[in-house]
Amino acid sequence: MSLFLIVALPFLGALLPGLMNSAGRQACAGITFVVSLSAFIGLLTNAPAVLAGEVVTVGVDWLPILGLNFNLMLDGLGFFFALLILGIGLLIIAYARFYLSRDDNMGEFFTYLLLFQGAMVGIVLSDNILLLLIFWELTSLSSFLLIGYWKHLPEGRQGARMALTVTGMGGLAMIGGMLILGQIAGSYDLSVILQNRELIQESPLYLPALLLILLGCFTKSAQFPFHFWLPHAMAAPTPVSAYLHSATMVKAGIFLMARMWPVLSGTPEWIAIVTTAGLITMVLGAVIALFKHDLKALLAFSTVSHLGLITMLLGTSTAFGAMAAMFHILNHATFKAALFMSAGIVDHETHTRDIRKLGGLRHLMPITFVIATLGALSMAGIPLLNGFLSKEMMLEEVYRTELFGSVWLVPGLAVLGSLFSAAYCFRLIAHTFLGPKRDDYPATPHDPGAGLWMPPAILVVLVVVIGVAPFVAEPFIKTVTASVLGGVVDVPKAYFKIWHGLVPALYMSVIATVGGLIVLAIFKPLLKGWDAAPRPEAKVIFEGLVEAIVALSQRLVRPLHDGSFTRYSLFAAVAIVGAGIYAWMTGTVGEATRTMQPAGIVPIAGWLMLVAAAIAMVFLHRNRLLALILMGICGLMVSVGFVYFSAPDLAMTQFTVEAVTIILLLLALNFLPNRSPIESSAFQRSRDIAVAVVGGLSTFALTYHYLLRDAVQPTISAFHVENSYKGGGGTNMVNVILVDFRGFDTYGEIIVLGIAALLIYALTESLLGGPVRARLLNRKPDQPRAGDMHPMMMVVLTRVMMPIVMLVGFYIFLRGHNEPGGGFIAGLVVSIGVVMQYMASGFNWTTARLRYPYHGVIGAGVLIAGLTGIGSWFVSKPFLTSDFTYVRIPPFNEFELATAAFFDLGVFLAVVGAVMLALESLSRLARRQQMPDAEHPMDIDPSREDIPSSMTAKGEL
Amino acid sequence: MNFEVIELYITVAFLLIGAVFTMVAAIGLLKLGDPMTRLHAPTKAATLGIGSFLLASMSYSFATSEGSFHEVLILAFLFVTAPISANFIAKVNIHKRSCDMPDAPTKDAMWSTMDVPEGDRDIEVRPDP
Amino acid sequence: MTFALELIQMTLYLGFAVLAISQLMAMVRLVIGPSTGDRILALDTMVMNAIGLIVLLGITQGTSVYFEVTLIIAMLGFVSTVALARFVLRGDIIE
Amino acid sequence: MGRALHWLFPHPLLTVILTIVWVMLQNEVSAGMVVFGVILGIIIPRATAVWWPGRPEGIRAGKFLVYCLIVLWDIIIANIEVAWIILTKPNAKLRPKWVEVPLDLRQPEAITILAGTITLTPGTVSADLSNEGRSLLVHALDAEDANAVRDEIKNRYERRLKEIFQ
Amino acid sequence: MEFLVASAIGVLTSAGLYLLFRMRTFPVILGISLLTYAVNVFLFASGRLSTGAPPILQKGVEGVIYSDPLPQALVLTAIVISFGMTAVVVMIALGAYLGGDDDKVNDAVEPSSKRAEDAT
Amino acid sequence: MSHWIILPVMLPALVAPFIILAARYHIGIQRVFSIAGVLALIAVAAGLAWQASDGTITLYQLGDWAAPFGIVLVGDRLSTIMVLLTAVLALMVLLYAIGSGWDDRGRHFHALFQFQLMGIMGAFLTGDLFNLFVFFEVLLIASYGLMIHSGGNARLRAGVQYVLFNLIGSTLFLFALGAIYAETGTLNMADLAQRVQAIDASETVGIRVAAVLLLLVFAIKAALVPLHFWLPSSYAEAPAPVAALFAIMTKVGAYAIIRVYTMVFPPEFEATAGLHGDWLLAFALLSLALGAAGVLAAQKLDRMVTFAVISSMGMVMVTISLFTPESIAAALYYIIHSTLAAATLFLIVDLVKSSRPHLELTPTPAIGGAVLVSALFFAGAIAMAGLPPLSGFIGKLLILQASFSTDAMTWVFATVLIASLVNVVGLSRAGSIVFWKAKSVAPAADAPEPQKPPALSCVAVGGLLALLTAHTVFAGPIHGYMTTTAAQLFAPAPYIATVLDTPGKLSKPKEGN
Repeated sequence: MSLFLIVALPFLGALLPGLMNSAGRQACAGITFVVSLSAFIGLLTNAPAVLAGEVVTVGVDWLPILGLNFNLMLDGLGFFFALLILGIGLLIIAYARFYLSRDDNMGEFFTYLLLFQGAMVGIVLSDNILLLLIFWELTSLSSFLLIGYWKHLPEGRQGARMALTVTGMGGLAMIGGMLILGQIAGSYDLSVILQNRELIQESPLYLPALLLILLGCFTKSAQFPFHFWLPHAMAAPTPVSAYLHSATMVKAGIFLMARMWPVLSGTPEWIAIVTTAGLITMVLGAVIALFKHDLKALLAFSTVSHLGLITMLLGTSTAFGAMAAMFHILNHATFKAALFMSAGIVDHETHTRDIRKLGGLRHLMPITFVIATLGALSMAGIPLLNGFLSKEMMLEEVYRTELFGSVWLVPGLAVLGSLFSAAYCFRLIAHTFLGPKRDDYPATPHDPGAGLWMPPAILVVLVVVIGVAPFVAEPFIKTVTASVLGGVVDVPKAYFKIWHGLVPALYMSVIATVGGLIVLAIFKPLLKGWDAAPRPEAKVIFEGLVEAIVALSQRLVRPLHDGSFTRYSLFAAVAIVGAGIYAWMTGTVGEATRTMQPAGIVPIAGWLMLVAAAIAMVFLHRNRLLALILMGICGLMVSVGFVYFSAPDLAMTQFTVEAVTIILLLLALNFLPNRSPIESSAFQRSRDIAVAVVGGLSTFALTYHYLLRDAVQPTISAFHVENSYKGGGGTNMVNVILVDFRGFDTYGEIIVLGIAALLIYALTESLLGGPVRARLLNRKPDQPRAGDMHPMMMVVLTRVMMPIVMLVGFYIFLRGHNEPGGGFIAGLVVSIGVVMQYMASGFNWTTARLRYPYHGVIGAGVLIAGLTGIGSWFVSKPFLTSDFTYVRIPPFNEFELATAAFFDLGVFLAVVGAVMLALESLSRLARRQQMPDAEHPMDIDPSREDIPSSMTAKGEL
Repeated sequence: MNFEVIELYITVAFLLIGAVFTMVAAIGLLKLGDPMTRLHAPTKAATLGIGSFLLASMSYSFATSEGSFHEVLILAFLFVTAPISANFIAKVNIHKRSCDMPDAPTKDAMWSTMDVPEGDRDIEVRPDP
Repeated sequence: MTFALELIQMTLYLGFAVLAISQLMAMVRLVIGPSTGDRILALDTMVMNAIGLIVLLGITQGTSVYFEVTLIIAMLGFVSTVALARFVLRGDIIE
Repeated sequence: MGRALHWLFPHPLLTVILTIVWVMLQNEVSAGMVVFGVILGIIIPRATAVWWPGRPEGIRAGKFLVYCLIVLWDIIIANIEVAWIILTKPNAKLRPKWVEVPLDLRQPEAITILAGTITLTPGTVSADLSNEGRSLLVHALDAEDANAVRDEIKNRYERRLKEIFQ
Repeated sequence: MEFLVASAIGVLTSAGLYLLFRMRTFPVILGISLLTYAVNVFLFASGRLSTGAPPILQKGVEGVIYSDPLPQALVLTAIVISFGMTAVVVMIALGAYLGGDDDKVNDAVEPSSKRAEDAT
Repeated sequence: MSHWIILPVMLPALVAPFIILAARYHIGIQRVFSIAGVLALIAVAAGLAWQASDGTITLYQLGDWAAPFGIVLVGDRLSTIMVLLTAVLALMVLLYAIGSGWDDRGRHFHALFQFQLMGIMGAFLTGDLFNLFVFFEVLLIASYGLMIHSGGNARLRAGVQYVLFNLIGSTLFLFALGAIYAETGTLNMADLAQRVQAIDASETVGIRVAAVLLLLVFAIKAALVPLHFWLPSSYAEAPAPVAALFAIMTKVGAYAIIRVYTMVFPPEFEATAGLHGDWLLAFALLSLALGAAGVLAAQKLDRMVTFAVISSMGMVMVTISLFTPESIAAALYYIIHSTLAAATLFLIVDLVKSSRPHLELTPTPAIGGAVLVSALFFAGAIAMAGLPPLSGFIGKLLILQASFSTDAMTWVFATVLIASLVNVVGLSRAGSIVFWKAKSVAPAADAPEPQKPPALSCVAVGGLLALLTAHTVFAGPIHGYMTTTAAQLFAPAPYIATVLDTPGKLSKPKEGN
């Protein structure tokens, strides 16, 4: 079967259990089993080739530039691990079917399990380290889901997140390491990397790469000091623990170390780091395991210890060590999975995993007892079981190993580790199964059905078979070892056998076993001592660390993002000004190329006014009306300045916009408080002043700099000057630029205006439709309102003025192309005319007589402008291409017809519509309750017969 | 002395008149002591001053080029709008109690500005200083 | 002719100076107030003076390009004044 | 016919004014401009007629012209007076006064013109209307006698306006 | 003259920035408006300053100097756009004020919720 | 004359007023037109991208005026791919908005949506800096409208800050434009690229300041720390589909930086050397870190996503600031990923929100459709955190790879990897509380049955996830395309020549050069 299919099957199959969920538990587990089995069989079809020493590869390009390709390879090592993953996986699936209760969502479980399985298979089959990384992270993710499967358990959630955090950290570090490795080797393909031992080990980047990769391996394989997550992952359902911690997840780190063995091992750094970490983990795990009362915790720490053992073996960097490691992996997987499952059975039957509450189960659960005892004895390294064999090999290896110049260090610690290892195994057997039968089990235990005990039983058979006849496994393990060694050194010739003679390893083994028994005998006093001894709890430290980081980031992020716009803008201003100053300081300033023009009295006076108004605004801004008036002055002076510097169009625009803005702000100010209270401290104010002054000085300097220098080349506007009449048909260059050369800008601009109006309208609607409405209706003014809502004189004047304003607007519109003016200004002028009418006779009276919906006017304006532009498509010209002609109809003078005028009409309409819609919406907000219906345009009209009495209350005031 | 020169002198005259009245308006605005009296200066002196400038511009254009008369339009605008502005500002002054209050009218109940809507009568007036 | 033109130049300068000074005086009134009416009046005056300024500028440059500007300032200055006054009087300028 | 004319020219005077304004805006008098002005002078009042219901009837244009000239003259003369007062009189010596002018006029247009006239002629500013529109409140800058001011206003301006607006 | 314009821009910027740092929406909006003036003049000044040279073509006259029309057109667009923006911000600020009866520009600090769960 | 290239701008610009004019009151018709418009947009955008894929640079001279005198639209690989991305994103977002009924909770959603699209498209296509400003404003003002769509006080308050901050940005943009025009006398980017070469080494202040100001403008858009403050509350408060659409807005800033700083102020350009590379990188790394810290610190789901966006923008900016063809290619790949991922996550958060009383990270009873939503969230979080199997991981690999030969490698590696870890921790924490812990909280007795999310919404989210998957699976060809795109950017001569040498109305073709 193709390797692709082997990897893909679990992933594809992962969909099935979820879908089959409704079909029942049997179907669910069944389909999972079938999927897994197919992959397993698929793997086996490749066995002959692999066992013959071939490497099966397939590959497809994915992201060749990056060097990330979907290349898979199957060699002895990969085959070995895949076999474990899929084989034990099958047993686990069978076991889980019976283990999970009816409340558990089985489809979800098996989906996660298959995802995990696929990811694991992916890791061991990857021929590309980036691909491997992807699968690596996938195992973190899917194990996260598996560990957190029982979502209602806080331990489950926390364990899951801890596992994800720690292994995720390692995974991310590994990304760095792998990228460096790939960079050194020039390829991310394992097959290439593995050929480059010298290149890699001599590179200056070797050490960082090694450290980062080892960080990944150690976190994944729970090596000290990252060992703490593994026991907490035991919160998962037992099948998960059995799977993750015997054969799969935690072995991924080991696998990678084995995989990288040919290129990374052998250096002093490798030996020092890996051996030390392994050794510490082994001893520490064993010691802790001894004192754990939770069966699963005990097993978890024993796993930690054994992983340390394997790591240490790999760290020694000898061929024999590697072979021992491989062998122990196999053995560990078998007995540990069996033990976990047994523990699960105990838990399942007695409803407790606390050793202290157990004992005497031998009588009640004989089958489980046999399975567990065989597994535990194997773990303890008792002869005739497979654990003994690999332990012997380990001891033999460590006997030869020298670390930090000491020949005793490694063997001594290894024996110590084995001793404790034996001790906890014995304790497991003795305290759980042996001893008298108790009558206080939380539930009545008995042996479960075959579904639960069969899978561990199968494994125990393997334990015994290999233990009795090690030569069965020998060729296989040697093939695996060969692929680990990758041809760097030869596979050792040593034979696997039970009796090697009276070698040092045997003595050490005996010491360990006997010591283990002694420790068990004096367990109670030891436990007391252990409980009394202070010891750092890694979980607490880790959680404290994460808490601290969270607290730190909260302290950093929260105050910074507390919604204080004042600070935001201050930050922005300082950043901008600072960047500008920096750019200035690091540049070079040349000579001025222009001379300063003399200033007359008018500019000086204007300058004074502007400056005075601006400064007055700073001091008087708390009085909002006054600030508004001062802003009006600024606007006025700016527009006078525009006139002075030959920009009549601008002056007009500025002034009309100013007027509309003031009206708008007045409309808004009607609701807002009339004064701003003092809220900033003196310090804040002086800080603000400092920033403001520096900002002002920078702008001044920049402006002054530019004003005294010419542009680097003549500006492009020379073209506009030359062609505005020839090509645009107008003498007002500004207007021609607006409607022709850069008409697209103007098009965008009217759309901006239109959107602004729509937005204001939409917001008004939503305000009036919301809770604000009642408040608005019953709003009380904070000042008494003067009488005479619609003063007569104003109304009368408006009657004459409004048509004239319209006329002027029309005039400005028409003239715009050649003289200052244009659709935009005309639009504003006309709107102001209408606003005058609104102000004079009031909203209701005016609106009642209005015939055009402003929405439509805006839409029409934008559409006209757009369609005018599109019109040029019909003559195969780009959008907005203009054309013009001159016509003469008596008695009129010759006048110009330009498409630009239509565009300008669109502008005009859009502006009128937008301004009016905005103002209208705002004033609609101001409707109060009991607003008299406006029958008359003015309140006081002596010519009217019916003198209004509603407004008059005689005799008062 | 031809026609153009006369027009130039007329221009000068208008300019001078304009300057004087503008100045008067400004002085009045600053000097006078009561908001209502202050109102008198700019509404007319300034109107007239600026009006003179406009006329000067007109006569100058007649002197130097074809001549234009659209300044009259602005002049008209100013003259038409100035009373309304003044009227509004006077109303503001009355409403804000920033001047002496007039006696109640003899014919009607009260001046329209003081005809505060009933709902607002219990709100305290915050007069300007 | 030239004398007249020179005279015009001088009077124009006078006009500019007067306008500049009266702008500043109005500004003073605007800042010191004290009543809102005064401030609106000051703004109104300043708008008028601005018109004068532009007219004189037009004379100086001998152009009528600035006519539309003047026209618009004349029209809209009035509207702003009324709006401000209405705001003080009624709070709501469109009702 | 009458109704059609009325429809077409809701405010004939406005049409005239607009035409004049148009011609002035163009700054040139030509047939084309006048025709165009007239067209606009018809369209715009028509479009805005809703906001000017009813029209003041029977205005005597001739008398109105005379009135305008009188006012113009008064503006100039009185401005000088005011300038004199401002420049020479100390504030303490000013005798500002409120003057109430009872109105005989009824049309809003007429009252407005009267009020405008009062404001433009220096020394007086029309400040307010009574709440039923029967009196005008006038502020005099420097007046010895409020009644004298009132009488002058009534005689010089209101009388003429009454004739114009019959 | 250049000095006057440059310093006016500087002063407008300063005043605008100061108002920008105030705590109520209204002065902040005014500050933005002042900044807008400043930037409009700045943009305008990028075409350099010239007096008496409005960019209106004088037909049949040779050698006339015109001020740079392009920045003028740009400023015109900018003015209009900033008008639209001002209108919008005024309206949104108003909406926020009406909803909360508070025209502070700074949001109240988020109510810090109870501790969610242990970090890990 | 082919007008295809202006269609991405004009199509929404015509649909929107049409909706306003004809269908103001009929949400159904609005939806039909809006969807039809977006579908057409996708078709056009795909066509344009296909057209540009062989390196063709399409020029469109508006008003028939030659550059630099008139405005031009330019379609090259970069701009067309961004247009396509926007159009596709728009479709998903629109589907979600319709499915969830968001579009009916206020006025003018569809019109504003179309205008927003117009602004974004214009910003991507234009070849003129001032026109870019105009389109920025169009997209901004439409975004204001969308952001406060359907009102609510918290939203409005956030809206005020959002608008004000962006007004600062717009003002700054104008300052930058003024400086650029004052210094060079032109606004067209291609022309600018030529003119800046003429700047004398003794007179670099002007162009340096201009360049920096412009960079800051785009940095504000791209939410680069410390100019990012507008983002968290506005994106968190904005209606979900809007926030999802906004995912492309930050990319406009990134796009503009790529465009301007490869063509106009390329890394090797002397006068501005050392300005953007070092500093930009430093602040980008800061963004990345701060965003990640924000993810960890967040107490609300929506705020968390906004910080994830900041972090992911930091990632984009880190890559961009290396300014090598390789890094730009990686950045482009990541931009697409980041847009889709952020949009996905915003929409998912909304799915959560719709059946949860609040978004605080405290346990509440299980939400409606919890299994589906949690699965979606898991996928979205994976995408955002840059874990495999989704494209974020590949993007991260590309980015790290691109930083290899640079001096900043250590910094980039450390920050990117640690920030990823922090993101993972934060997201897993949130997911665990919201989805897992919910199981241990019993719903109140009278609580109504939580509603399942509407099908159309799920389709939209699923569509986005499918796009992310496709982005992963076809990483090879996509990244290949991005590499050619980057190559085109780093060899701007054809672009400049196309823009400047094409004659327009009244201008003669350039002779030689």
